[in-house]
Amino acid sequence: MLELTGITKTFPGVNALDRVDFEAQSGEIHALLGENGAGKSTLIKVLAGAYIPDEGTIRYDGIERHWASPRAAKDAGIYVIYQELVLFPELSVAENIFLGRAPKTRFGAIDYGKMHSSASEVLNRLGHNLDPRTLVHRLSLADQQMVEIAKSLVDDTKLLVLDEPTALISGRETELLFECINNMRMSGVCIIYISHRLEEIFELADRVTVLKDGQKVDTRPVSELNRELLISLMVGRELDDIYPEKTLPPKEPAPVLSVRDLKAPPTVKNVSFDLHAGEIVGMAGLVGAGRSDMAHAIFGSLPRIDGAVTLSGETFNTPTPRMAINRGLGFLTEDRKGQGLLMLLDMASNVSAPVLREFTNAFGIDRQFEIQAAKDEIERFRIAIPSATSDVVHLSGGNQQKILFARWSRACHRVLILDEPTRGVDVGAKVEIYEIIKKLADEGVGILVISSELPEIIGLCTRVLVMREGLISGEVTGSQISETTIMRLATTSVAA
Amino acid sequence: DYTGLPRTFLWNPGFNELVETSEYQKEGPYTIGFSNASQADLWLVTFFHGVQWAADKYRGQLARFLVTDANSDPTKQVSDIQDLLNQDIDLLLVNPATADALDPILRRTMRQGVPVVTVARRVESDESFVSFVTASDTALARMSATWLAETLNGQGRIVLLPGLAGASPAEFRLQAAKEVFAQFPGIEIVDTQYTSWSPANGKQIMSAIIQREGAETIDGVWADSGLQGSGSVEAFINAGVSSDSIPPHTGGDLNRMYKLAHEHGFPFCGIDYTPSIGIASVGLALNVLNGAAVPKRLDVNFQVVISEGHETESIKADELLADYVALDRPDDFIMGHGMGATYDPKTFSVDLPN
Amino acid sequence: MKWYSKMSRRIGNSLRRLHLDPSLLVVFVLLVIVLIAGFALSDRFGTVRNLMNVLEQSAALGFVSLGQSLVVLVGGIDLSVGAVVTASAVLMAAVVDSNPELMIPIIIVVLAFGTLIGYLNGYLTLKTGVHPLIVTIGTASVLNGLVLLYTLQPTGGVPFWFEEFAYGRIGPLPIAGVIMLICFAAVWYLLKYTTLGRSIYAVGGDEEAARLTGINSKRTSLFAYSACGFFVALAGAYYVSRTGVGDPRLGEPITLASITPVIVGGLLLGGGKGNVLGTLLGVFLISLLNNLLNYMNISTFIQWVVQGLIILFAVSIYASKVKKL
Amino acid sequence: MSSQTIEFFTHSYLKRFALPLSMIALAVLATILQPAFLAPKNLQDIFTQAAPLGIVVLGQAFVVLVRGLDLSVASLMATVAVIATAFNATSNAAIPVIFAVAIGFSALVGFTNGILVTKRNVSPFLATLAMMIVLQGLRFYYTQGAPAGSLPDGFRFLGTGRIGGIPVGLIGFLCLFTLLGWLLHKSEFGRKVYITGGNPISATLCGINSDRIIILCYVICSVMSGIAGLFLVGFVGTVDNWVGRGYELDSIVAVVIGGIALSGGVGTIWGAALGALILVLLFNIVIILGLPVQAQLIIKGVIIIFAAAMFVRVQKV
Ligand SMILES: Nc1ncnc2c1ncn2[C@@H]1O[C@H](COP(=O)(O)OP(=O)(O)OP(=O)(O)O)[C@@H](O)[C@H]1O
Ligand SMILES: Nc1ncnc2c1ncn2[C@@H]1O[C@H](COP(=O)(O)OP(=O)(O)OP(=O)(O)O)[C@@H](O)[C@H]1O
Ligand SMILES: [Mg+2]
Ligand SMILES: [Mg+2]
Repeated sequence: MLELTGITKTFPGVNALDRVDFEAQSGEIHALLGENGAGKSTLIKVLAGAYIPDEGTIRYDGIERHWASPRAAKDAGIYVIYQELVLFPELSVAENIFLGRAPKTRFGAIDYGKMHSSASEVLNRLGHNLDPRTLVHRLSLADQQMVEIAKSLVDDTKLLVLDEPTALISGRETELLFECINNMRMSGVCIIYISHRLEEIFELADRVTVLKDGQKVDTRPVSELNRELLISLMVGRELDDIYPEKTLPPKEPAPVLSVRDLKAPPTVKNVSFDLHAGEIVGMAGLVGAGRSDMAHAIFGSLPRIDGAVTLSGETFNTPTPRMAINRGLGFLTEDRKGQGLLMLLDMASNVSAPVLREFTNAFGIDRQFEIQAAKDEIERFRIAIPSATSDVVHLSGGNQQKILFARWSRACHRVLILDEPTRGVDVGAKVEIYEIIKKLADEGVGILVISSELPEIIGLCTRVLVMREGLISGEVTGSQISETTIMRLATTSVAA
Repeated sequence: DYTGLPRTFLWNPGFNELVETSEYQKEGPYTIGFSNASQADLWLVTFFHGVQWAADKYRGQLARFLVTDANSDPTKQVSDIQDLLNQDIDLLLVNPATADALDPILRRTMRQGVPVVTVARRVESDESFVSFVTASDTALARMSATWLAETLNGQGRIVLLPGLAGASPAEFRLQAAKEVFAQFPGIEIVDTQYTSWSPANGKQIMSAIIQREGAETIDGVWADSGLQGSGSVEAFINAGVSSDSIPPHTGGDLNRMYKLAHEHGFPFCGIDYTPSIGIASVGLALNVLNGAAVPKRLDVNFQVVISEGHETESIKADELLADYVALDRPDDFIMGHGMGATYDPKTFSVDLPN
Repeated sequence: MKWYSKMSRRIGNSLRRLHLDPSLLVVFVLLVIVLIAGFALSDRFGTVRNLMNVLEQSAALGFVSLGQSLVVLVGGIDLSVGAVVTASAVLMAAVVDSNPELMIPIIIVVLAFGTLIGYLNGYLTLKTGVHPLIVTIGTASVLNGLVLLYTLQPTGGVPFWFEEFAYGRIGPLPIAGVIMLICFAAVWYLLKYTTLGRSIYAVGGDEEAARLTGINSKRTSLFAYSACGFFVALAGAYYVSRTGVGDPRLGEPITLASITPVIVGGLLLGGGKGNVLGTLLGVFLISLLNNLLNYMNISTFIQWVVQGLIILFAVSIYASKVKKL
Repeated sequence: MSSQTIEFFTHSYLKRFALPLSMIALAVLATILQPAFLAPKNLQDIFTQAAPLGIVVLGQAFVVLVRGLDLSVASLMATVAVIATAFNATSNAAIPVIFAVAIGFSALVGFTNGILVTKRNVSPFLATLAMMIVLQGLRFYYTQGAPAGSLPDGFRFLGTGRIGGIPVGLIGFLCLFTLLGWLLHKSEFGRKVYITGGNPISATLCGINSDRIIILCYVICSVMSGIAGLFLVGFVGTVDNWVGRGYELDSIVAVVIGGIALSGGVGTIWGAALGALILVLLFNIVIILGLPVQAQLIIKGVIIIFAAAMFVRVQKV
């Protein structure tokens, strides 16, 4: 079906793919694995005609192909769901799904009626009810991801590529997606599946190809693999324990952060909870439960209509990010690129951004001091970066995330809210990030981990809050923390 | 103001027919629409004030005096005229933004039976207007160029500083001046640069030319107005040229030019393109409506101002510089406005019926 | 300030439920206000004759703003429109003057010329990666230079019958105004009901995403720039028929003026959002305002102030994006 | 490692020296074509003329860095010039007062621009375009189209004077350049400008009041325009209602040629200043070569596209 041989692709300064061979067959689900920056997405883009390889050949359907554009590959039946969403926020759901291939009336005009009904139908197949007229920018990320997936179901697809489709969705949506994928496999579609969630690989895939540093490590049937083996293939070493040991901090009477009756409609309806110094508290919930918005509301970056946030005994009703930062509350958002890193600035400036004042003397910013501080952080978090004055754009996701940890742990010593701290981060970096979280908690920082990966929450937290439709639907602690207890709170409605 | 014989009329080789206007005769009071081109520079402002001043003078005959301003945009002016016509004007007085662009709409206006009087610029075809009120660009430029050539005794290297590229007065004047200089084989035109009638441009351009040629090698500067002429004089002063070495200059209109010439004493000939044509045009327009015969082209006279001792064989002063310069008026005062000694553009205001 | 924000947000929310762009409503309401003011202030404003005049007068701005809208929709901007209007007008008048029989072919040539310049703008933008603002300032400068090299004064002429394009009427309807409305309708249809039209939104929204979706984003952008050139040249032809000559300084004022109706009408500089219906309303708003101010016989200077303030009011009453963060 | 070395050279050195090099190339070209170019007098002239544009460009740079654009600069320059002459002052003692009023007014204009752009979400293009028209109307209304009044002699010194052979305008420009250079590249505020321009959302989440930063950038731009207006009126000697006309687009072109991206967050004050110098040099060269106005326009257009394209290339290396 598909055969790539000797694919090489270099970007200025990066050898993203180095003579990679890859092959996939009809009716199989072939997983593509590798750490961040291993070259998975690049390989996908090459086979889909989005990048032209420097060397190597693509054989598809028995013919050697030289795609001139993504269009050519698409016409040949290759459909790719890219890692970064390929959606147009100002167009409606239906228009996004049918862009470039909309049903036409007899007169050659786009038939909106037909388009909307087909869109609804496709979304229904994914178990998703969305008004096809809604503009996409009004959707949550998860809904957007579902639209992205729906796009692939419309065409007569022979080869479907999914690059981390579940990074943004959870629970039921994932199940429905898997069902769809399995159906497609049955009907003979070749599926290439990329994910950092190893459980999914074992659940879905027939074969696995592992990439590392732009080179192919191996291709094996899943049946020959287990978790440990897979991880060692990916990172090149054994990882015995992913999660650090849980310890309960000495219970202090006064919480360091206390939230009361927080309301920020429409997503956050009423949230109250406490967080103590040194605690790692999880915040679980289905996608769209309102966790991210709640975090923004606490931090002051989203307006709220009611509620009080008390930080170390000081209460404020209309906080701003500046107030929060000054009182030691830091917030690492889920959108690393859009809301976190400063891509045009160097690493040192990224670290110092929230607390510039500290680095300023009578003559302006003390650059020496700033760079020194950044160097300390590089060491402390073992960030793989050439120097403190290097750009952050080309770093891998894990290292970028560590820079944000450096930024926030330096600026804020009381509370850190971490929204999806390991999203799109590879296994190796994940472990390091868990260690960092643990270390910070041990230093007395109260930590709230918002995550859609249940294993992470379960492995990391001593107490878990569950959110559902803008409300806290429950709390589980200690040995009660398990997938079933959490999922029950996340899905069933709370008794009134 | 000049009070002698109507000289440009005398000089004009063509005949100037009188136009019978009885077909436009009406009972007053009248509604006159004035479509102005622009008020973008001082000359235009003074001209506009003249029109209003005259309308005020004749207000007894006027029911309404409607004004629009095209902001130098001929296409907006077409729309303005349509808007005026829609208000049932008896006569259209228009200062066209460009010489040709209003031909179609004015022809249409005339066909609707509304007489058109153009002022400052005419339009191409004769059937598009009843009468045209102006001062002669050609005569102005010929006189100043002749003065400069004779001052230099027909020998020397000169710089021409016309106004705005593409604007018809600037082009007519430039053409007329070149005609004159062509008669003097000893005159070499070193450079011709458009200045947009801006003192700043005049200064920048002349500075660069001085750098290139050397101040002492430039024997004369012909500017069609003192707007850029004053900038040129400044450039010489700035280049360290002493007062008595500043070459002869031409160009009127701007009081600053007269002041500079007066102060530094270089040979100077200033002819104002007099804004008082605006005043004349209102009078003529009322004549049309009263049914009196009017000339097809009314040339308003201008006067020649020359610095003391610099009259030439053919060009004599109507008034000497020392008598003409308005030392008590601001630099940017425009001369030849015809509204009397008390006129001050800052405080000028009339309230016309509309 | 607070009630103002709150009100506009509330209006915005309710409109969104109706799938209507709130900025469109703002122009519409302003338009109605100007009309009412016109009726109240002058008995001649509200006549059919005057309103038809305004329709006729808005044709040029309409053509140019329509072209500008397309470029803005793909995320560009065209500051060469004034120069293209001038160049096509001069070209047309110059050629036709001595060969009036070539009138029809020359119209086609001029429209092709405009399209070509538009294409060139697009090509340079895509090829060099320079911001279109800068590219088109550059091409405008070159075009202006070339035109002035050819003539410094208004030149050429057209046969009288061609004036009918600018001044002619079908019944009470001005031909130029009707052609403009047809052009708007055509572009509106193209944008709404064709794949190319939808692609324009996609490219303007996110060029790389459009490419990955299989849209030929370069060709789409080039189409938008070329179409812009086409409509701008049409405006040039309209001007020739209205003024009878090719004037080398004709187009200058329309460059910046053409942006105003586009943004007032709710298009987003940066692309991907908005509707040419908004642009049309914007064009009407500006034209009616001009007309009304003429009727009120107030100083031009005050007119400028009023125009500037109304533009600001139009675009600021509804803060288009309620910031999430 | 070696490829990295090469990259280092091609990348940062080309980037850093492309502009000065092209400026030197222009100057050499001019000297070959016309030796008078290098005459100290001509250089003095160039710098005297470059000063007002250069000052505007410094301000424009701040606005463009935060993803903005200011089309009202030229209109503001003329308005400030009118305000300056409205005092009708003859004594040099009035200069500080005139400066204070002019700067205060400019700051108010900039503040309004900033508020419109940040708090009302108006596109910078339209907000400043409308501001341009409003200022024009107010100015003409006030002067009735005929600006009159006079300036103290000290102003002529600002525009045309020299201290030790160095034009005062150039000295003024250098002072402002140093001040703004420090502000942009050394101060906390400057860093916030880059953060806001690069990613306004991140900026907000880092506790930076990005609206305030953007407003301040507009204020800086307007104040610089106001100061430039004073220099220009000093240079020309008379006010007219159109002082500085054309500077709105020229200043944006200079900023872009100088390597400040219209998408914000990238570029230096050096680049902006060099961009302004290159433009002025270009005007001077075409004039000194005696080229007609048409050729000036054509050459200017070609160079604008070419220079900007070169910069994009260099940035991509
Ligand atoms: N457009 C680009 N320009 C420069 N470098 C790039 C570009 N795209 C990818 N790279 C680099 O190529 C390498 C491979 O990247 P790629 O996105 O293929 O990794 P990946 O395996 O998909 O990682 P992830 O799991 O984070 O998605 C990385 O080092 C990345 O920084
Ligand atoms: N009732 C609703 N009305 C409108 N939008 C909603 C509603 N419910 C959810 N959303 C959308 O979902 C988002 C809320 O989800 P938020 O990101 O806060 O949840 P989350 O639990 O953190 O999920 P994620 O895992 O996607 O971050 C909002 O940004 C909003 O766009
Ligand atoms: Mg990837
Ligand atoms: Mg979230």
